Amino acid sequence: MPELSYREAVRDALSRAMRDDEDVFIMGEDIAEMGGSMGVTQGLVDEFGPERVRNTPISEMALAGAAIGAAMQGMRPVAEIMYEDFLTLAAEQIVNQAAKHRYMSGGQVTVPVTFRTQGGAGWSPGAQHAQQLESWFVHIPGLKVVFPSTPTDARGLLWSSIYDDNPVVFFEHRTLYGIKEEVGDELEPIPLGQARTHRQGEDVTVIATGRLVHEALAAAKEAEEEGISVEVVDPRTLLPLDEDALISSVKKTNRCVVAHEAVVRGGFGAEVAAVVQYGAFDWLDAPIERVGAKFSPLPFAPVMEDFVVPHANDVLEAIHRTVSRT
Amino acid sequence: MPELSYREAVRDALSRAMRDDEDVFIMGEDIAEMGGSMGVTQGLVDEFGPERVRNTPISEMALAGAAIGAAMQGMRPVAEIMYEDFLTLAAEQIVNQAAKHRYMSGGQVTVPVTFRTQGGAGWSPGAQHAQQLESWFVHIPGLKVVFPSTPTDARGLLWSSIYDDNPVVFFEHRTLYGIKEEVGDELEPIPLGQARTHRQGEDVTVIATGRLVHEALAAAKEAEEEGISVEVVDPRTLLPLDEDALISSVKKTNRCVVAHEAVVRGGFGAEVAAVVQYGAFDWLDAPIERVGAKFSPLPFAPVMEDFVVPHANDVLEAIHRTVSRT
Amino acid sequence: MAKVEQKGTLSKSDLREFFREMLLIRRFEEKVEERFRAGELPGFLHVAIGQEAVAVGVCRALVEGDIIASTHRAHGHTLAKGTTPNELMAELYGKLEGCSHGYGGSMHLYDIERGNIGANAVVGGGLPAIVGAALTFKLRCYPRVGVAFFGDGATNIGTFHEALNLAQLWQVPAVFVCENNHWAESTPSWQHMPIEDISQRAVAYGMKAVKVDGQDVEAVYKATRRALEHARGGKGPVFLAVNTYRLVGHYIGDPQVYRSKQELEETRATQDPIEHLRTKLELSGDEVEEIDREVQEIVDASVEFAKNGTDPKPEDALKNVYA
Amino acid sequence: MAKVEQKGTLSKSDLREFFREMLLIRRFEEKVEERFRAGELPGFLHVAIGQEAVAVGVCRALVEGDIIASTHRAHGHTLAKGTTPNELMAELYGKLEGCSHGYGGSMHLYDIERGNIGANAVVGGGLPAIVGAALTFKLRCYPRVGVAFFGDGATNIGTFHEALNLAQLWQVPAVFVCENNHWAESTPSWQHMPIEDISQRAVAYGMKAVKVDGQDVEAVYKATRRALEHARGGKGPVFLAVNTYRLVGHYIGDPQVYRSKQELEETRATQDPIEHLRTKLELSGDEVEEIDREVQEIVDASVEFAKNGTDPKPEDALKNVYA
Ligand SMILES: Cc1ncc(C[n+]2csc(CCOP(=O)(O)OP(=O)(O)O)c2C)c(N)n1
Ligand SMILES: Cc1ncc(C[n+]2csc(CCOP(=O)(O)OP(=O)(O)O)c2C)c(N)n1
Ligand SMILES: [Mg+2]
Ligand SMILES: [Mg+2]
Repeated sequence: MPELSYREAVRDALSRAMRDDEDVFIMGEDIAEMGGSMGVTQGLVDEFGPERVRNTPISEMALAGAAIGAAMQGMRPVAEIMYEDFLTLAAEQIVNQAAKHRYMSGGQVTVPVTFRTQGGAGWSPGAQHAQQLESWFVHIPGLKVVFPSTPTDARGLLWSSIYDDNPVVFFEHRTLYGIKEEVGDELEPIPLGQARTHRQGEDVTVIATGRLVHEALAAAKEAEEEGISVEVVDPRTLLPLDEDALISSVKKTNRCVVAHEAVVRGGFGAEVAAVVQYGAFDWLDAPIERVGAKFSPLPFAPVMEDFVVPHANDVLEAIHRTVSRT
Repeated sequence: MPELSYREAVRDALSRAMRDDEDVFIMGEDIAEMGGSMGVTQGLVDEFGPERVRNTPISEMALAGAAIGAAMQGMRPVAEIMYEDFLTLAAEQIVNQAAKHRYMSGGQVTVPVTFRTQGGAGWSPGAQHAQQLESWFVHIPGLKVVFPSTPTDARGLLWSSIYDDNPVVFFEHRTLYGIKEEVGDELEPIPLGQARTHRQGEDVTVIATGRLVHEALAAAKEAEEEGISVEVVDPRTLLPLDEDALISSVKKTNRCVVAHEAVVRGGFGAEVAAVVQYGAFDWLDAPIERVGAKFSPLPFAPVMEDFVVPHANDVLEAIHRTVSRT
Repeated sequence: MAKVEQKGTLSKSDLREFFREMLLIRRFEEKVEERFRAGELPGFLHVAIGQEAVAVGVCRALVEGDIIASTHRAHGHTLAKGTTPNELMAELYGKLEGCSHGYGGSMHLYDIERGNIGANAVVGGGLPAIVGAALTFKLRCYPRVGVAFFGDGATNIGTFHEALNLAQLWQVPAVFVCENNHWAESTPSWQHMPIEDISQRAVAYGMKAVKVDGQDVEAVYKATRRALEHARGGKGPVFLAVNTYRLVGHYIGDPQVYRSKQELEETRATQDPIEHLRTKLELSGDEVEEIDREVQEIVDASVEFAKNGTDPKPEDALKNVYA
Repeated sequence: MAKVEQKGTLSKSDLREFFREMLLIRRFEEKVEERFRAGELPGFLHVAIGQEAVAVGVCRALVEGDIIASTHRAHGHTLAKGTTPNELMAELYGKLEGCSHGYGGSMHLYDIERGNIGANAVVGGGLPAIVGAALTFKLRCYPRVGVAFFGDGATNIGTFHEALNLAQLWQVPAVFVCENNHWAESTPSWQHMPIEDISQRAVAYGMKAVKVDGQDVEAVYKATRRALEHARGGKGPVFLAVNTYRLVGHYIGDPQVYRSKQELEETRATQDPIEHLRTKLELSGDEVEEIDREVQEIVDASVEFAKNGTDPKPEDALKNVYA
């Protein structure tokens, strides 16, 4: 069984898809020789050439839109938006075009495009290079939204995203690129829309995404030592959302913490809280706790950045708050 | 006491501010002779001239950004984004620039800009001219987000937005422009961050925004005839959010419905539900109901559009669901 | 609509055919105005009265497989690209028989089979897709061209810049048809654009630019043919700067407070492309009347067809969100 | 940094002052590289080694009240605009004494008092604000000019297009300084831009464009002065196409797999603006050494200052979100 990093897992899905299928190609800023700003696409231009591993100019609207146009003609492009923050530039194309062409045409056309992007704090890039904006896209009918937290998930979900006939916004987390895991020789596609339970537990469910899955697992381990049994569930696909998995876990544990790196206010955790309080109302023994970034842009100085973004201890404190409620 | 329509109320705030203060000016596409696509700024160019009522080219990024730059030099610009859907084009400037300059500079600068925009369905413009995207901006620290539902609120809140030293995204609802109300001769500024209780009630709280405030009031009237007493609260300012007002209302009624025109999934109602379940957990007798657009882009054909967006009867049904829970 | 055989010179009968099509578009849009004012048509409508020669001249030059992307002012393009008046009118009535099956409306007219990848209600919104489509044609060695329509106002938006830049950089087979009607809604060109000669926009990309009189359908046809040849031949995209006039309001119901009645009347009197062609073809009153009767019948029939069409069920709104 | 008196010709001592400042920027950035590699500096850093003549030539031409907006590659601009090395270094160390008080970092350097309205980590992100600032100057009849720095790569983004278009349309006093270093990260100009002469971008707006050798500080200074005069005199904005070279990686740590060692070495050997000026001024080894010692001391002192600076408290993160 090979061991792959999250970065390599993404690359593996891309290269397998490109090897299997002439319709798949990738495009983005500096993805060729440089392998993208995170090295994810390193080496791919050597294997597939510059026509299928296309460096683009700094034109987020046009690169997103060109991918959409190619997808409408039957290709399966994967467009990389270098930083999540720059989704704000591609937003019109993703939201008004990709998400709506099928609908506005009354079903005449499919738009099988994948937008890969990455973000996340923890390395002091400042306020314009580490935002987490996944919740914006969860609000847009016509899109699918994926956010893997492990190499296996990244590989299997990216494959499924590429082969999904709908536009997918695929979020990677910058600080996860280095984490490693053994994965099968064969790539196992993971269906979009299925949550993954990382850890069974009895006392509280932590629903976490991205980097916070790992923080939640660390918190769960600490909690276990204190005698609190924590279930950790990662929705993985944020849209469509596997509501059943989340609700049934909470029906079992009766308590719920939602955790992500994005700002709490208006974040994906709000949607999860709204869904869970609705679906598991009679089972809940305590209010749903939300863990996420504090309410500020991301500051530069590491002590401040560290304070703003959530860590395992924030999840643990939320676990404590919820179990102490009677 | 003059009677003003919602449209005139917005105009009144703009013209009073411009009359009082040389620093205030307005800019946007077709706002001069044409008075904007909704006629809101009609006549203003005659009074204030084309330097202060500036037609811009179709350049949402540059017009938003120029307003930001002028604000940083001490002006108080009001920039109009013709349709909310086009906020997707101005998003980079609003989110990465306006919201963050003060923070990234460590407090050296203020950005007293107001972005006015409007949207809303009910007239079959199709999928790219009637989205409601207010929840995106509620997720962005550094911004304030305002969404008035009445002429009085529109006037008083727009004034406060213009004179707030922070960037404000000010949402108007297209179908409300015609509604009329008596307002005072004097413009009474309404502080940002204060909810308004439109109607006292005992059995259930409906927290509604924009057009849905009126639908909620209609539903409340019907419910009353059935013997259900409904309190209707409009947050008016979505960011900062008057959590106390919402929570204390629900603590009184023990039941809560959240209603807006935007798509339910990932909408502002999710945030409200998350806040209310947290703050009023022990008081809630039923899960919080969410009312909003069904999960699709906006369709063209009126019968479908009407089906997708929520109306008074949707609010009423939600009220029924919540009161029938035991 | 039968395709005129592709050729450099146009016979009188070809031009007669063009005349017929332009008149059909005109009568169709007049009917749309009428039905809108009668309260029968929902939504937000923009007609292109005065710009018919652009739609017809460009689309007649296309061959099977070529595609277009259009704008908020899309009826003419759509008809000229082959969508039947029935399907178009049914769409405007919000019927399942419409070219977007009632999901799109006037600003979102699609006809994928006939090569219309969509009218776009976001100014500039459709341009990048044309670049991507044309890239696909290039990668797959299809001898096809992607054509984007847009207005003078659209040249101010970033999407335009990025799309043309990318098209030229990647040398894709695309033609960018700028319908310069000198207005963006109520804003005159001089107030939204710092240059007079719109073809200068192309210099920033080193893109081949061609200027053409948009009120002369033959000129448009010929310029488009050359542009298509250039693009199809792998020589890169072309910017077609078409000078034209909108002889009506920006949208149906526009009181046009921003332009004088006199200016409007003068323009109408001198810049009607249908009048121009009639004069050129020396069509007699009788001939015109006959053609007119014929196209009017088609238009009337389309209204009949549309009114008899099927309303979607409310729940249909939840279809087609995902594939 | 003392302001050189505004004049058309530069004396030898003016140029010596320029030399000193360019060397200070060079040594400052070398120190930044060193401290970053030593693990002392957080974040994401881009140095402008090779481009010092642009920063100094442009900023020395400015007068009190003029403002700049900068990019991700902002250290040189910031120093040249008058922020002290101490305040800049303290910012890079994330200290309260930093020019952005530890909130900004290398890509977000502000110094409002000294007319730096912010470095921007979004390519093109700062351009519209310069248009709005310059509009304010115009509306208030202030004799001030707004200057935006950006790279060749930035000319591909929609924000650039919209901002320049608007600036020209509104005839605001702005100067757009394009530092064409022929690369956007790993992407060479020919791969991201369909034209060779970047000044052609300005044709699309009818904007006055001036080309200048960015490795010659005197040329940059003079061209900027003329551009400022033009803009300040109400004649409209100017596009300054500056040809320059980045002699190092895109970011600190960039292995530069995308360009050959040989190309890099050749460029370094022939395109060092500090070497050029040294030769022109015929500075002796001793003279250079003396200046070098002086600026090195300033740089070393800035590191001392920064290290002794105050760390923000974690909770300070919640300040300055709102006014
Ligand atoms: C991005 C965007 N901004 C604003 C609008 C509103 N709008 C619709 S049409 C139009 C004017 C377009 O002018 P032009 O491109 O010249 O086309 P024309 O209407 O003259 O055919 C505007 C501003 C829009 N649809 N999209
Ligand atoms: C909108 C946006 N897209 C991508 C990036 C990532 N990025 C940072 S610098 C850069 C290259 C900029 O090239 P250029 O404008 O020539 O400036 P230079 O780095 O050469 O000084 C890129 C792509 C960004 N910061 N902003
Ligand atoms: Mg026009
Ligand atoms: Mg460069």
